[in-house]
Amino acid sequence: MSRIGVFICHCGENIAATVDCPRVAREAASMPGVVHSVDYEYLCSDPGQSLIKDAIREHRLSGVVVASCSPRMHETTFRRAAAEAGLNPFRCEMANIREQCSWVHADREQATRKAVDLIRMMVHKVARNESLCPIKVPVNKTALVVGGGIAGIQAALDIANAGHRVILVEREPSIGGHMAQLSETFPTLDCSQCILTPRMVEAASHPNITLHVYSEIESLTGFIGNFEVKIRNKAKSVDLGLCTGCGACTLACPLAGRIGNEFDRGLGKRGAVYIPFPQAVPHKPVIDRAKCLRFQAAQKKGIPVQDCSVCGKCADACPIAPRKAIDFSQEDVIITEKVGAVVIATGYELYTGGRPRPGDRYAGCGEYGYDDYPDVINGMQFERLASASGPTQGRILRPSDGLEPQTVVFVKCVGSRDNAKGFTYCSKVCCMYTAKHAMLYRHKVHAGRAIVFYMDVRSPGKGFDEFVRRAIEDDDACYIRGRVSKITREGGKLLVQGADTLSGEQVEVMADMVVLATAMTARHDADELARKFRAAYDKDCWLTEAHPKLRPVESATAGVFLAGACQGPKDIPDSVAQASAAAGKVLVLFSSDELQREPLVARVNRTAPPQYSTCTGCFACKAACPAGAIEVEDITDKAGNTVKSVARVNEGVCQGCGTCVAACRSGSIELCGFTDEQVFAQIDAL
Amino acid sequence: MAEFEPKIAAFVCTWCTYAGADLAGTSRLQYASNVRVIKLPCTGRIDFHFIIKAFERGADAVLVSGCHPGDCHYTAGNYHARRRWTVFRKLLEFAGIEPDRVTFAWVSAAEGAKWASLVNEVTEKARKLGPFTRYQRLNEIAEGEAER
Amino acid sequence: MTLPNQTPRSTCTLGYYPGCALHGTSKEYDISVRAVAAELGQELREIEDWNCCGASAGHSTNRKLAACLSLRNLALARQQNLKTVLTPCPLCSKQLLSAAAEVAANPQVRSEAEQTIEMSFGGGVRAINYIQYCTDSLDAISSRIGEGLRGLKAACYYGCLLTRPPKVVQFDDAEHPTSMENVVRALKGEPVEFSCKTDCCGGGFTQSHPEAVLRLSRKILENAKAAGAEVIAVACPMCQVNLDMRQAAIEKRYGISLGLPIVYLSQLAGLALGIDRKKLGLGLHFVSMPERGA
Amino acid sequence: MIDQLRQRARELLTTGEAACIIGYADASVPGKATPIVITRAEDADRLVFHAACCNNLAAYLTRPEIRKLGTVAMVAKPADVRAAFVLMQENQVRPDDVKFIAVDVTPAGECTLLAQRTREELLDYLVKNVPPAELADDALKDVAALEEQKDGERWHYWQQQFSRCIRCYACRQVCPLCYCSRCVADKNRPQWIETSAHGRGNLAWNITRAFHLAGRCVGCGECERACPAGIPLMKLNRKLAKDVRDSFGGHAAGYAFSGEQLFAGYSPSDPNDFFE
Repeated sequence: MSRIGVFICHCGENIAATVDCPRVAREAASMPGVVHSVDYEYLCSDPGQSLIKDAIREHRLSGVVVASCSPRMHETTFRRAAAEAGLNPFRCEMANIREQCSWVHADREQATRKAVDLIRMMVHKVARNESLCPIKVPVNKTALVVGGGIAGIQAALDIANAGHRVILVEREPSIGGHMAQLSETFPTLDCSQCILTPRMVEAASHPNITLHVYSEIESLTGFIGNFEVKIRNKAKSVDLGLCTGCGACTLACPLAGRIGNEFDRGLGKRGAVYIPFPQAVPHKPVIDRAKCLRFQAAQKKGIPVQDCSVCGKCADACPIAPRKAIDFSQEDVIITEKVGAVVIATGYELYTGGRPRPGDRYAGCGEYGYDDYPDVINGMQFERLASASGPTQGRILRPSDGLEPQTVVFVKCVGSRDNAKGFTYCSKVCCMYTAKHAMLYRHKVHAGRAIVFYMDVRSPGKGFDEFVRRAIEDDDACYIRGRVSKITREGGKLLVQGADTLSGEQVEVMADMVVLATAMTARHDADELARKFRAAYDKDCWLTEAHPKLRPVESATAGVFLAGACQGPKDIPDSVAQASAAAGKVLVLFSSDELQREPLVARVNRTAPPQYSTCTGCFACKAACPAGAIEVEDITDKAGNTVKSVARVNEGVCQGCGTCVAACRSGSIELCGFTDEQVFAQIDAL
Repeated sequence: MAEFEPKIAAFVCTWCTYAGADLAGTSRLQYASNVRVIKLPCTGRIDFHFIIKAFERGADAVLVSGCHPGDCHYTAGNYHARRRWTVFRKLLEFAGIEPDRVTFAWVSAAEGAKWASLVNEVTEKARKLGPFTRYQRLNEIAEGEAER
Repeated sequence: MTLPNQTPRSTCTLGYYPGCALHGTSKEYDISVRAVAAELGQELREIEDWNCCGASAGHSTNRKLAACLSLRNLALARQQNLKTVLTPCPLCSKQLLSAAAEVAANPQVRSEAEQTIEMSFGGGVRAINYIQYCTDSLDAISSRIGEGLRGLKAACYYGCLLTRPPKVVQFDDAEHPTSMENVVRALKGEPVEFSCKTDCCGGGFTQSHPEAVLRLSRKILENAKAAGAEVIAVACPMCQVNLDMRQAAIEKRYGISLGLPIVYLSQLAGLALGIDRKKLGLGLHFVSMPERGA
Repeated sequence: MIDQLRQRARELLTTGEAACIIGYADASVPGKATPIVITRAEDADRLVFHAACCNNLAAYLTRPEIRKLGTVAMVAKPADVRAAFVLMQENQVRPDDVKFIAVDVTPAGECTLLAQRTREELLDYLVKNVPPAELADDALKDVAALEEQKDGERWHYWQQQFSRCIRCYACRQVCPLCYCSRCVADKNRPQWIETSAHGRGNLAWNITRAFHLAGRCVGCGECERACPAGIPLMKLNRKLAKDVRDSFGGHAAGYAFSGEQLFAGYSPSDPNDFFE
């Protein structure tokens, strides 16, 4: 016979104001199995918790019902308290009489009656709760970091420096990400590459870090502590083992300087075989097979590329002997690794500022003429212009004719905070980098006019507002509060029409160049990636954290963590901070050889032979399980022949959703913590 | 006499609807006190036996609610549940149970207001239908037999 | 090239909804549209018993009335088996499109409207504006064009309604459209770069606030002239009327000289196809378009 | 026809392709037939097939004593084949453990032995020639008729029917797809379905039975035939078959012997209109 204690919390006035707690305690006392029932001011307080602990000891309670706030608030608190008093934590349940009773009902009588009902239902449930012990799963102390931008590099270095192996996967031929493209960084104006490149080199040469560039994730299976990841090493057509990165091939390529360079956002040019940028890590070229004359010819002829005689100048130019480092016959390689934790740091994409491409999730801002006028560029392109390693060696020259623009208009919030054109969210970093751009422009073109159209100036952060003031006051950038309606070209100049909402005037500016501060957006394939990692994502395809405040770097899937701009627009310090936080979480996970999981998992019953289990092996549960936790167990007799195949739950994989239970016709699966008997009892007490 | 107060059983998932109901609380949204919530990890766990049993225990209406399609914490539990109910609700209707006795709804953790209005709506529907006398007569007979 | 089993748009019968303007003040638009269609061997079948589209007074005073009016036209088209309806006047096409969208989105509105007009509408009728018509017939047009417009410099003026509201009309880029330019290019004319192509001509104020019309239309006209345009191409009766009829007043009021002919895209197409000027109603404008000697 | 059938049976046993034949023999009651399992070729002559051979023999495939015998050959009407297919889909029988002696009855009422033997051939035959009986238009008429009534009338109708249920579970026993070694109706911790034969228990049971067969019932009608109380169980089965067909892209049970079970899967595009 169960001995249940019921504890009713006043939560100050929060509950007591609408629920008659003493009366509830009296009524609870007469419920079946209840041997102790009290109400108290604040149960979550220390004295409140000791009240519960003492009662557990004194009355030898076998179950506890705490009627107070939502279990989402304090379940862990009270279960811990129960455990400290020697009661199995899973024999403690909560009845939510605050969020779902006292706060939502005004009528004292009704609220009190409801509270009693909710408690009775829990009392009935608790009477059937079992002692459960946490599940132990081994931890493979190797981490997978996806994305080699600053966030990925930081996370990888932190984990590697703690002595664990890290597999760092980057989609592009070089690590570095967007930060490598930036000129100077706000608010200190220190050179982005100068602070980044040492980290890049450190990551690439770190003994604990295995780097896979030009690679993508094929699949992730398994569960926290025990993932298996398949990585596709895309064919680089260059043997990185042999290549010394001398770059002879890149010069020899007949297409050299003819293909828009992604790294320079099309402002610079590259060849079909290329090293993305001078400080690339690894400093080795890849062949862009979609452009390479030889590969295209081979494809047209339908012959293997090594049998194709077209071009091949890169191979000829390669000084490595006897075997050339250029390897046309190279193919994609899939490698499999076992890891215990994953950090997703896949970063963001920048909205170009033009019309949407097929499949884009926004209407775009065609009226700004990004697609029509070469001198309308976006923020990242300006970064390349301003960068010493950029296509103009850091001189601000407009793309159309290479002249120095005398008037530059900067337009903020292009695509961001605009549901009609782009996205509802604020892209967060644009206010700062636009101030920086205006500043850099004025530093480089002293006579130039910098005009900034803004909706608001948002500059919270250390030294941020001072930085914006500097742009306005010291470098007299002209800030106009208002939107730009459209940009057209008149006589070689750009006519920018907009509004000054402070003076209420319409404004027209004749500009030589326009820089659009466009929104950071989620990667176009972020949703696909999220599904691969069983992580959740929001309407804009940003990956979502497990809890917006209390679990900001965890994903919905245990063992998968988030770092950097894949989770939302961020600047460098925020990305680095989050990356280190994610690394910290990984290290917590790696700090023990086994990890414990809440034992709220499904189990298939076992019975005596010859039945062995009431499971008839239809495996509807197996197909229904979203986590892939159900396995086939062949029950064999002494002679070793299979007598029956039944379902078995892999406790490590099971996420405890219970979909299998409802899929089982014969009722052979239970979900610990939510067993049929427990739910039945709750309904029974309605 | 006093207005009939229906007894309503709600089976909800812990991640979306239960959280949504909590949000309704923290936002102090007032709604009818007739609903008794039974919290489950996921709508996928909700067995059709629950609904029948709720009626057998005198519920006048049942509410089943979880994460919106695509938002399931377990990625697909709600899809599985939806497929089962697509057919089950029609079966109940065919057996002569008014459709309005069972309500299905998606309520996300952010939709506290939706939860509040949903509960009111379900309560209103149940009030209109009146006590579930059909089923309760079965219950009386059954309990009567049990006593003998 | 088109698959054997489907007939190219240009040869199948098109529905035609002229609306009030093309039967009245802008009959040259109507004339030229028909002439061009005939030249292209395209049958235009005017919707029998069509009624007002519900624009201007209608939609601003009574939504339901506007919806019903347009819905009836659509239902008629459906009955007369006209799947695509050429609607040269943007006010009309916008009305038809928004009515179709509204009933598609809201079954209740639909059933109400259907009861009111005592007809049912199953959807499946698409209204297209004149630029879409030309774009769809580009092959047919270019195959029949010799010298075409011989580099005539034209400013393409869309006005406010052709591309708006974007969600409803879903045509080109609302703020920076380019499709009319493409048509003019196909006619061997030379579209000029022109900043005011979607600016307001003041049409809404013709009665209430003529001053505004003068100011707004002046900007458009001057900008086009500055851009080197010889004509302004339009596809909207309201724009045409404002820019053409008010031009003299504008010249007088601001002491400037413009002399910019405002011609319909259909008239340009007609010229390019070598149709006689009279057959295109080119003589009916206030600022008439000079003959261009060979 | 019957000689061919017996010949085939003999072959299967003598060649050892099958360890036993599940078929029909004449019953002691004249004009009736009864299921029979033979293991010796010489017994093949006891096999018969005629209009009175109604049992769905697939029900025997899952019996432990039959399983023990190894490879089984069954005299199979279309419904029996469909049932066997569902059993394969649900991993209850190993596809290669079942051979078919497929038979059918022509519209004219003439019994024929089918040339098709392999499951692939038979699947093809079913798809081409045998539309699901439970979904035949006239079969659905009475369902539609009931659907049109008011819920009160429907309730009354079913209460009258179910009130006669004595919970003998004959419906479960004859059903080839009620193969659970422990039916949920017999589960008593907790007891979802009350065992006593009163209205409440009977409603719970009959709803459960019907729903557990949703998307699986092959419409052989055995449950209804076996019911001593004459409850129109097929009316429930047909209703569900129809709803399943209409809701899930024309699904009909038993037209595949592999692939996912309907209620073990889902589609993001499943009906969503009934959700608030």
